[in-house]
This record gives sequence, structure tokens and C-alpha cells, in this order.
Amino acid sequence: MEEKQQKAAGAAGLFGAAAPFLLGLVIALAFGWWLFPGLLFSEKQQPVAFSHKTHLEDAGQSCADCHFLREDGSFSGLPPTEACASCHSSAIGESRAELDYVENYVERGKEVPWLVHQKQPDNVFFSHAAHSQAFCATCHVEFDPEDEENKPDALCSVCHLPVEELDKQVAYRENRLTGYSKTTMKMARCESCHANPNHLGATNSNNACYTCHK
Amino acid sequence: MGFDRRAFLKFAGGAGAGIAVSPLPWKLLDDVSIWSQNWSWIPANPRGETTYELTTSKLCPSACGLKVRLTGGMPVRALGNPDHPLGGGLSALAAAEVQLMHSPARVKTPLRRDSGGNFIPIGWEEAEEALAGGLDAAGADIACVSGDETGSGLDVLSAFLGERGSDKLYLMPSEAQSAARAWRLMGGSGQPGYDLESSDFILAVGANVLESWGTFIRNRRIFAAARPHGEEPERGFVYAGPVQNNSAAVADSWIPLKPGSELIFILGLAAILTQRGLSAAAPDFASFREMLAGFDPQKVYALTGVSPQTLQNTAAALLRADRPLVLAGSECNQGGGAAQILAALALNLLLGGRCLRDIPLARPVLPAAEGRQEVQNRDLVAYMAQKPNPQALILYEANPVYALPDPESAAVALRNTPFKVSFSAFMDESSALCDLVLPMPLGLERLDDIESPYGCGKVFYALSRRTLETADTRHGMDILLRLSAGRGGLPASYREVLEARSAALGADHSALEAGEVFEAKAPAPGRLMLLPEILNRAAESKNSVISLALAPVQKIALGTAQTGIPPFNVKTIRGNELSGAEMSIFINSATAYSRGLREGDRVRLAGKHGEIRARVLIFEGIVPDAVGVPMGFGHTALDVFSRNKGANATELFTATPEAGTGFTLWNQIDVSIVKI
Amino acid sequence: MSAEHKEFRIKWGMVIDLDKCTGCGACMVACQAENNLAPTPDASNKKKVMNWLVVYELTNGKAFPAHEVAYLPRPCQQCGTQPCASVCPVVATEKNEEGGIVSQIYPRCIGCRYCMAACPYHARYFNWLDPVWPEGLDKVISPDVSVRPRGVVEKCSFCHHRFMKAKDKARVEKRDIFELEDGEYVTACAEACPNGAIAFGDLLNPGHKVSALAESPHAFRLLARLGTDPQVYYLSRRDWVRAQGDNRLAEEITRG
Amino acid sequence: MLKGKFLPLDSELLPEGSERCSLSKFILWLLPIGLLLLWGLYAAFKVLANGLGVTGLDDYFGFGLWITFDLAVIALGAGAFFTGLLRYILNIDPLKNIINLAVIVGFICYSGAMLILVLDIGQPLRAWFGYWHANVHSMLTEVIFCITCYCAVLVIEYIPLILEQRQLDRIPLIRHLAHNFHVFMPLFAGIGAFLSTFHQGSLGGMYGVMFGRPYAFREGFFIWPWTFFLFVLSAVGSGPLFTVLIASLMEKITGRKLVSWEVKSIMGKIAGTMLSVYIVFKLLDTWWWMTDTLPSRAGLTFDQMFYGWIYGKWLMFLEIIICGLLPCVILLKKSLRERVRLFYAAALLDCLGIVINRYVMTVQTLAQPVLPFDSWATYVPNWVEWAASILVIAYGAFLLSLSYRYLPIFPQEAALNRDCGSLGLPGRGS
Repeated sequence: MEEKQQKAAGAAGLFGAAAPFLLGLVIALAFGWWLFPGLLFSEKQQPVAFSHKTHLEDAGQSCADCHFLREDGSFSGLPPTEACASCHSSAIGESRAELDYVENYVERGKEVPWLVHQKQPDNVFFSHAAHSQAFCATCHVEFDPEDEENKPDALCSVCHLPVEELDKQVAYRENRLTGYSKTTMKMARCESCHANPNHLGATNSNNACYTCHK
Repeated sequence: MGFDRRAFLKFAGGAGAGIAVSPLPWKLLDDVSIWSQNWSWIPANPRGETTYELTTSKLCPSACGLKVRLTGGMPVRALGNPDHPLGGGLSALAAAEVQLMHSPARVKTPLRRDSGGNFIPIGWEEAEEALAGGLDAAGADIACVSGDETGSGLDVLSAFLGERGSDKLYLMPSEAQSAARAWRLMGGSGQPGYDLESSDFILAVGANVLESWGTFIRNRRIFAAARPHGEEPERGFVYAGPVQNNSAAVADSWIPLKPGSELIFILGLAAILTQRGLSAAAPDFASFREMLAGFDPQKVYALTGVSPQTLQNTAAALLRADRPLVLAGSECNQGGGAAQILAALALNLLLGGRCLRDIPLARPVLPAAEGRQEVQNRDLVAYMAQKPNPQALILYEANPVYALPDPESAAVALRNTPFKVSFSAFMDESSALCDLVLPMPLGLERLDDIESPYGCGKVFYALSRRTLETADTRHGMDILLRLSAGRGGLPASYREVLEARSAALGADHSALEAGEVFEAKAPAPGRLMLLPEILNRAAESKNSVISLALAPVQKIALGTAQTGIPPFNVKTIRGNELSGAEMSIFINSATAYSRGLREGDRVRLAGKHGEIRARVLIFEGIVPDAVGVPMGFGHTALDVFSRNKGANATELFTATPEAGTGFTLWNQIDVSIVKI
Repeated sequence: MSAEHKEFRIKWGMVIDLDKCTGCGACMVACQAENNLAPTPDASNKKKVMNWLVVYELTNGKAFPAHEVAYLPRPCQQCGTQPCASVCPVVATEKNEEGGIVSQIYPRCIGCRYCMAACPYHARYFNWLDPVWPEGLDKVISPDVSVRPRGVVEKCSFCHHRFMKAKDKARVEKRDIFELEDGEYVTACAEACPNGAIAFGDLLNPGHKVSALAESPHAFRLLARLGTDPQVYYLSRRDWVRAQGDNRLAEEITRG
Repeated sequence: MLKGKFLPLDSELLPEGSERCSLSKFILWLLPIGLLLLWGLYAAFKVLANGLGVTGLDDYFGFGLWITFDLAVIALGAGAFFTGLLRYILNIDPLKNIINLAVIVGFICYSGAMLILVLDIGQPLRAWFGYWHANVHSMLTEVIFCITCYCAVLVIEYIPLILEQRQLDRIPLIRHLAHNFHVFMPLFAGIGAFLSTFHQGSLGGMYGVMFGRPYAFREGFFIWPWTFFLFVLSAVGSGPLFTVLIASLMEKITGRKLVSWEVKSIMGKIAGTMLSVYIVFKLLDTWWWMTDTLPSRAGLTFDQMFYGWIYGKWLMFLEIIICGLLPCVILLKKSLRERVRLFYAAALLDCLGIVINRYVMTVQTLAQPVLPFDSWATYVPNWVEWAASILVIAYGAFLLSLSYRYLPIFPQEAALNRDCGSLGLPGRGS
């Protein structure tokens, strides 16, 4: 009899009794899903307000003027100040960004500490030579730089930001714990191709650890 | 509803459940492990374009060729350069050369000793003033010791001293000087050259040709070229010496010799060869042959421990060869005396001398400078024995307090000198006793030159080049030239000296600066004397009875007297060579048995002046009644990689004048061993 | 649970001529500089000293004057049947890539050291503490090999990064990355040795000299009878040196 | 309730019908244990903060005291699963009187081993890779899976014991829960037995598969080397007796009878039986290893597996004959088994033998030079390794003390001590 009463009371007050639980649940979910990701990443701005669009469209440069494969197979990455200074030995425009750049880096002979969105840690070896447009385009026509349908850097944009369209820089978000860029490739992304059986025969690559680690 | 304990528990439960199904714990779990891959206190890889610069090692005595790898303009590796005439691989020292630029033993700023006896860092202006003041006060009573024997720095030093009225320029003792002395006595003009490339049989007597003798990286490349992997060698190689050292390990055979008996062994071979009818076109050949009659195999056996049979076999092997070459030297590249080199050169002449060269040395490019021969002819050890007390002493990349025989008396001499300055890249034992220490750039940080290092077979000239700008070093030669301010016709900068040297040799200086090497064929020697009288007198002095002979062993992995043990090379020391601070000396089991010693026993080895302590290692690759002592340990200055490791073998060295040649030598050292 | 044996089109191998090795240590120094092994002020406890490549001293055990000495450089043997990779619980080490180099992935390794226990060659080393470079020396870290933190195992990789770079060079020159010329990819130790004692190349490529050398009657491999199938070969014309390549029973020795 | 006695301050928390010492005495007892715990925690902190360089381990002995300790406690903790198997699956009813203790000892052993493992791996932050990036070919993967899962099973088995605590038991929900747990115990016992068999075996397999280490390498059946089976058998041949030894030690300390001789004797008989099976196979295995595996696979002889005093043959003799055959004989022959001193001697020898076995398989395996030009290496653990191992022992003592004082883990306790109680013998310890 007593037991029955208890049960009834429990059923009636179910919501009331569970309220603290639900409250905790909701707060935790909100924290875990919304607040936490924001807290985990810090936001940084590039040291120089560089515009790819200006360089491509106004100055008529091509991507490969700065980003190219060297003869030894390594990738040039970002140009050193010395290379930029071949045009910007003194300011050629009027923008504040350029003036700052010339003053702070060219004149002082310093390298710009660019924040690289796709920066990989020391233990990763990424070969730009192995992921060349010409090679990937043998199967993936959408990456063929010769094809006028495609953007010239369609393959690059698979991993990198579509910088040629960007006039303004995208904020760099860094994981406070790991120091990784939020937009960099993690291993699962590499494996989406490397572990894909279709790739194995065609590309001479495989998913062995040493394919990408050093 | 109050927020009681029960409610709180429910809240906590809900929060726990919520967190668990949110990304938080899982993302953190993942990120924490990623964090562990990139700890901020672990050094990061440099990034940047890889470039290479060719140069020649000024630091390694082999003068091997280097290909320096730079990343983003920063040198990161020293690689070998197979196209370099003295290159084709690396010595254990050259392999560490880039790292040595950042060694903790480097002198980072000019240092002056204050009244309290401590070093204080000073600026360059003050340093150069102090140098000028100290030297000016000494007037003409200045002596200088140079550890660099191949560079034009010698010209500058000589001219600098000469301009001040001093001729006391000395070289740290080396094989090159003994050889030069012998060569001069025989009537040679430049320095003896050895065309190893064309020889088909090499007999190395005492000379550790594959580790430390001469241009040893080139020697090794030549050795390797004649030995295809796993096949019968195309060129014979026999090593004779007291210890089964690195050269002996790969020789076709090892002929054990009593320490210091190299001369007798060579004369024994010469005796057999003259009996077989070989002769040399020397004016004194007849008396030479006569003198050799006294070196019959039995006598040679008594003095060297080499059986008559082995002696005959070795002579036969030399006879069989078309272009044999006999190289004599001392294991540790010093103290072997001139007579044994003289004897080896004579033996080569008997054998036709087809691989001998007379390498001309460029004339001094500074009017006031002496020739290299004159400098080589001076004997630093003999000078020190006179207990001179110059008013000022310049140490130029020299560390006599560590490297001279009886280093303690060198230290005393240094202490008694009123003003002493050290031009050194490293804070070595000698620098530590100086009043002024001026940091030198290393070979990879400075423009300097290397001319025909001893052992090479051609005229050789190369420049070391600057691969890294180092902020606070200055080339000592530039300082001295600045100090001279044009007096005595001295140029303003060292570069001008080097350019003049290139011009004198007919070499393209700018190509040399880009890493190219100048080479020119050296002529065969002219008519040389065999000097039997000198040889005989030197040989007769070898009769002294030695109870336990010292057999030093040099390994280039342990660096030079200046560098100490490079940081990366500490790991190359074998476990049985050094344990903590205690090093091993080695004797064979017969020697151990006769002296009641066992492996691991702690012993005291005593020479005439000093003593060292070590542990006994039984090693069968050493002749009886001899004790092997590794060189390169026992540093008391430099850095943690060199300090507090074993004892300095030079403590045991006792220099004596060599009968006949008058040069000092220290290759027959009697030591006592006592268990402690 | 025996280790699997994979076959590859190319198989990087080393043939070390012990009759040419003087034991000078240049290979060890080059290896440390190339692969960013931190120096240590006191290296006398050899059981705690990190050295991907160790030069052992071999002796014929005879008294003077019959004594002979030889030196044996020991890199990772890159076994065909690996005692190590099969036991790793987290796939931090494997042999899975063309070339047959046994990989070691530092960010994956949890540091259980099972692989070290399993390796009979002592080719594996553990980072007992965080590596310490004396101030300034950390500036000459080489760019190609990541620096390992404490708590992970490491070993000789046959300078795998040089293989990667050689492949990239071949790629930009539009050549087959699996048909590298002899000498296009060599390890730092092979490159440093002035005696040319270490030959390196593709054991399966007849154009590479190691492929013939491995067949030499003087060739042997360390502990071959354990079934590890190493990719490192040694050469010696001296019987006593070859005899030290493996454990042999008394009756086998008398049989010769 | 016992009349005419001072009741401890925390008497309301004590199991019903039990007699416990005063709270202050109990705290006094915990004090030295706590100090040892702190010492161990300091060592653990040093390892986690600085790295394993602070231990006496080195590149030759990547495994040392800790792995030996882990393997030993996991083997000795096998009392939990094996007693559970006998009690719940095979329904050997008298074992209900010791099963609780077996579970607690098992839990201590396993959780302690995991604690040591966290210290022993170089990158504890990556410990979860064992699941996420598992290499299914590795014996260690199986060990990681089974040990953690089985540790969870032990937690589940431990929970109802905690729930039976006097005060908790008053809450109906908890009483309900505890009862339901009990209903499912056979299921967990089954899962536990399955997991345990595998990881005990895999621990042996870890060594047996090391074909580069002739001292450890064994041929086997399918993918399992003989050591797989030997480790399982040796664990069940010693674990139950370890539980008995712990029970007897507790009796000694508390001065109260906790488990009847009959139960102990049954445990002894069962363990003895398993031990005898083990020893037979161990002898066969050793013989085969000596005459076939070693010479044919490694080119080494039996004599070459031993060195000097420290790795001498006496260890093997002690392990197999003195600590194997001898306890077998004692435990299997009723007349001998019933002699208390002999029984305990046999139990101690049995456990010692298993510890030696785990030690030689770990350390001697690594000490033996496989390269012909290498030499024997020696290993001496340093204080950090000892302190961390003692940490686990202290933690075990702590947990057992609490469990004994507050949980009704010995069903026979009240009955066995009724006479003593009337004689006025106080319960001394915790």
C-alpha cells in the first residue's frame, strides 16, 4: 500500500523531481556544444593585411609566381620578404597595409610571421609534388588546370582557402591546447584519399604511416 | 523546491550526462594527445629553402671537403663532398662541424681578466685596445704559438712579430714539422708529398693513416676505392705499429711494433732491400748501405719485436709491388721525431720513390713574413724547455696547456708571462689562463685558407668560407692587421692576404671563395741525401731499455686540442673506453699477468713529469710491455661534453732531443703502472 | 601470432663491408646530426644512450699476437619479418610502404616499449626524458626529422626523409618514383663514411650495386636464423667475423 | 550487538554482528599505510612530471620491476575470476564464503596494475590509443582490452558489496539494486572468466611471440604460443591460494576468524589441482624449449640461457621444483594439505613460484644477449619503481582495511567468532 502511494507520488512529480537533472543536462549540453568550441579556439589576425585578389587581379600575377615547386621537389610555400621586396622595395601603392609592410618587414629585412591556415606539425611530411594538379587531373577532370571550366586552383582549394577570391583575410583560429589551426587538415582528411582503394593503384601512394609522417 | 543535496546530485547527474554527449570530453581527449605531439619545450624543425655551399674544412686536420647544407640560410649539416680532392666522406669531427658552431664551449664575447682573476665580457673596442696595450708594453719580447699550420695566418703572424722585432713564432708540434725537418735535411725543397692515389701497396709504419695521419679523409677514400665491397683488395695495405688501431683493424695485416721502434723496423726493411740489390741514386748511398749492415733481422727483432720472417715477408711484399709507398709517422701525429720519417723517405727512394713528390710551398705574400719552412723549423717544445719568459704571448688557435708534452710546465710558463692573449673559438685550457681571450670565428664562419696540408700529393690550395654570420667574433688576423695599421707593408685586411696568396699560386680567388679548390701537380723530388749518419745516431739512441712503454692512441672523434670533444661525439666513445669520469688504459693479458693486474683494476700510470689514473682494460691488440692510452680525454676547460672525462695522456709525455736530428721527440716513453 | 611478411617492388637495403669499417664513428655523428638526436654530456651508460646507429667492437677472442678486431655498425635491420611491428598495440610501427622501411610514428607511440623488448638487435631506443639541446645547439636541428618528446620509442629510419625527398625530386622531373637511380637516395651514415663501408640501394633493382652485393659469398645477416629476414647485409672475407653474425651450436661450428 | 563493550565511534557504519576495533586504533593502523601511499604518489608524480628517466629502466630493460609486478598481481588476482567461475558457474557452494574477498583482492590487483601501467607507458595521455588505434595482431592489444574490460567487471562485482554496507542497505532502492546485481552475478562471473582467461593468456602470449628473444619464445597452437596456456594455468593455480593467504593474513592482523578451514582447504585443493596440471605442462614446455625450440630456432643452448648467480639455473629450479612440484604434492595429498603449516608453506611457495616465473620471463628474457657479440645485462630497479609498486600494495591494504571494517565481506565471520566473542577475545585490528 505504502509502496503504491510512493509510486503514484513519483509519477505525478516526475517532471518536478527530474527538473534539476534536466537543468543540469541542458546547461551541460549548451556548454559542451556551443560555448566550449568557442573557448577552445583563439582568433588571430595576420600580421600583414595581404590581399591575394589585389595581387592576382590588379597586379596580374599568377599563383605560381609565389607558390611553386622547386627543382629539388620541395614546395616554396610562402615567399620570403626578399622575394616580395623585388616589387615592394618601397611602397608602390598608397594602402596603409603596404606602407606598414614595407616599413616593418622590407626595410628591416625581417620575415613575416604569417599564420598559415593549413600549417602541419613537424611530424607530418606533406608533398606538394605528389599532389600535383597535373597528376590528380588524370582522373579528376575537375582539377584540370587546363580546362577552362575549372578554376585554376581547384585542387589547391581542396585543402586551402579559396584565397584568390578573398580580398579580406580570414581570421586565423588556433586551438589553444594543441596550437593547430582550426582549418588545417587532420589525419582523417588525408585518409579519405589515402585509404581509398581506388587511389592505391592509380597514385603509387598508400596509407602507410611513413607516406606522410616524418 | 529548495536546492537540497538530492537536487544537487540530480543536477550533477544531468550535467555529467550532458557533458558526456557533448563534444567536450572527446575533443579534449583527442586534443590532449595532439598536444603531447607538439610540446612547446621540444625544439621545432627549422623551415625554409635548402641550399648548399661548398667549402673546405679548416677545423678538421684532414682538410676534407665539405658541402654545408643550409635551411633558410642557416647551416644545419656538414656533408661530405665526393668531388673534393681531399674529401669523399666525413671525419667524425667534420661531421660535427656545423654543430660545433653552437657548442657551449664557444667563447661568445671578448673576455678580459679583471684584478680578481675572473673573466669579464668586454666589447671589441676595449678588447682591441687591451690587446694593443699589452703587446706594446712587451716591446719586441713577444712570442706566438699557432695551432694553424696550413693557413696564411702564419704569414700575418710572422710579419706582425717581425715588424715588432720578434721572430718567436712557433707551431704546435705536429707530424708536418718532423717531416719538413727531415725533408730539409735530405735536401728537399718544399714539403714531402705522397701520391697515394697511384700507389699499389701502402705500408704505414706508426702512421694511423686511416684515422689521424695526414689528409686522412683522402687516405680513406683512396683505401676504399681500391677495396670493392667484399672482394679481394686491389691495393695492399699493411699497418705496423704498437696498437691494433683503426687503421690496423682493416689492414691486410698488422705488424706489432714496440712503441718507438718504427725507425729500426724501417731500417731493417731497408737493410733487406739493399741486400737484394736495390739502390737509390743518392750521393751517400754507399755509406747508407754500409750503415744498414748493422740492422740485421735478429737485431731488428730484438728492438722491434718483429720476427725475421715477418720482416722478410714485408720486404718481399714491397718488392712485389710496382709502386709501393712507405708512410712513417707517429700514432698521435706528434713527437715521432724526424729520423723515422727520414728513414721512410729513404726507404721509398730505395723502392724507386715513384709515389714521392716535392710539394713547393708558396712564397710568403707579405714582405716581412718568413717562409713556412722557417717557422716549421722552430721547435716549440725545445723553446719551452728553456723556460723562456717572454713579456707577451699570443696564442693563435693553440692550446699548449692541454696538448704539449708535460702540460703542467706549459701552464707554469703561461702563468709567468705578464701578458698573454688567446685567439680562440673555444674556451680551452690555455685560453682559461690568458689575460685576454678574443673569440675567433670557426672555419665555417670565416674566410681563411688551407695550403697543401701535410700528407697530400699535390699542391693544394682552398679557402674556407663563411656560411654563417656570427655576431660577436672577429678574425684574429684582421685584428692584428688593424693593429699594425699598415706598418711593415701589411695590408688592411686578411682578405687581401688571401687574395695575394691566390694570385701567387695562380689560382682564381673568386672561384676559391665559391668553394672550388686549386690543385697543381707537384714534381718528383730532386736528388736527395739519405743521411746514414743521422739515421744511425738516431737509431742507436733507441737501445734504451723500457719496462712499460707508452702507446698513445688518437681518435679524431674526440676532437682536437682546441675543440675538445664535440657534443655529438660523446656517444662515439665506447662503453669500455670511458665510464663516467674514469677512462680505461689498455694492456694485453700477458702484460697484465706479468704485473698482477686484472681488468677493471684502478691504476696509476706515472711518467717522468706527471701521472694519470685510469682503469685497466684487457685488450689483446697491443704489444706486450706496452700500455695504450687514449688521447683526447682529460680536458679541464671547454664544456660539459669535454670536461670531467678521463685523463690527459700528454701528462705522461716526456720530450727528449732526438740524436742526429736535434729535434725533440717523445715516442719512447717509459711509464710505471701501479695498482691503487 | 607470427609477424606477417610483406613483399614490395623495391626493398631498400644496406650492405656494410666490415673489412672496410675502421670504427671511427663518423657515421654515428652524421646520424645524430641528421636525425636530431640530442647530445648527452655523459654517454657511458650505453643502455641509456640514444644512438640509432651503434658501432660494435668485435674481437676474435684470441690473445696477442693472434688477436683481430673488427667493427660492426648496427642500424635498424628493417626486418622483413619484424619482431617489433607485429607486437605494437597501436600501429605506431609497421612495414607497409614501398621500400620496406619499418616506420616509427612518434605521435602515435604510447611508449609501452614492447617493441624494444621484442627486438633482438637493440635497435630501438626510448626517450627516457625530454631531449635537451645545450643552448644554441637547438638552432642546428635539421629540418627533415621531427624532434621526439619524452616517452616515445624511436629507431633508425634509413633516413626515410631522404627517400621522400628523392621521390619528390623524381616527381618534378617526371620520373618513376620507384625507379630511382643508384645513389639518388642514400642514408646519412652511408654518405658520411669516408671508407665507403656502407653501400645503400634497392636490393631488388639489378641496377643498384647492393642487389649483387647481397648475393656475395661473403655476405651474411645478423641473427638470420631467428627468421627476421633483415634488409641489412654485412660482408666480410674473414671467417671469424662472419661467424659472429649468428648464434651457432657447437656441432654446427665443427661442421663448418 | 555485543553487550558490555565500548562501541567504536563509527559503530553505526560497521557490518552487523561484527566486532571492530576503535576508530582511533583504526586510524592509527591507516597512518603508516597512508605514509607509504604518499611516498608512492611522490614517485608517481616524478615519473609523470619528468618522464621515465627517473626510473632504473633502460633501453635493454624496457620492461622491469613494474611489468613483473603487474604480471604477478594479475596472476595472483586470478583468484577473483577463478573463484567466481567455480562459485557461480560450477556452483561450488562453500566458495561463497570467500568469493567477496576474492573479488576485492582481484579488484585491487587489477586496478593497481592499471595504475602502474599508466606510469609505465611513456605517454599516458595517449593511453586510449590502445582502443582507438588498436593493432589486432598484438597480444598487448588483447591485454589492454581484456584488462580494462575485466577491471570494469570487477567494479560491477564490487559494487553490490559496497551497496550491502549497513547504512546503504537501509535504503530500499539500494537494497533492491544490490539484490539485482547478485542475480546477474553468474553472468558477470562468466564474462569475467572469459576475459580473464584471454588476458592471462595474452600476457603469456606477449612473451611467447617474441621470436627475437630465445629465452621467451615458444612455439604453440594456432596463433597462441604455449606460454599463453601456461600463464592461464599458472594464474588459476596460484590466484585462489593468494586469496586464501590474504584471508589468513587478515585473520592474523585482526585476530578474528574470517574464513573456515574447510573453505581454505577446498581452495587449496582446487589450486593444487590446477597447479599440478600447470607444472606438468611447464615441464613438458621447458623440455621442448630446451631440446628443440632453442637449438633449432635460435642456435642457442640451454646453458646459454643462464648467467652467473643473478640469472642462474637455481632460479629455474626454485621456480619449477621447489615452488611448483613441491606445493603440488602438499596440496594434492590430503594428509599433507590438512597440516596447517605445510598448507601455508605450500601456498606461499606456489605464489612465489609464479612471481619468479613472471620475473624471469620479463627480466631474464631481456638480459640474455641475443647478438653473439653482446653480453649479459643486469637490471636493478631504483627507488622510484619500488615506491610506485609499494603505492599499489599500500592502496590495496587501504582498500582492504576499509572494506573489512565497513562491508560484510565474510559471511562466516559472525558464526566463526561466536565462541571467541564469549571468551572475550577482542577483535584487534581493522
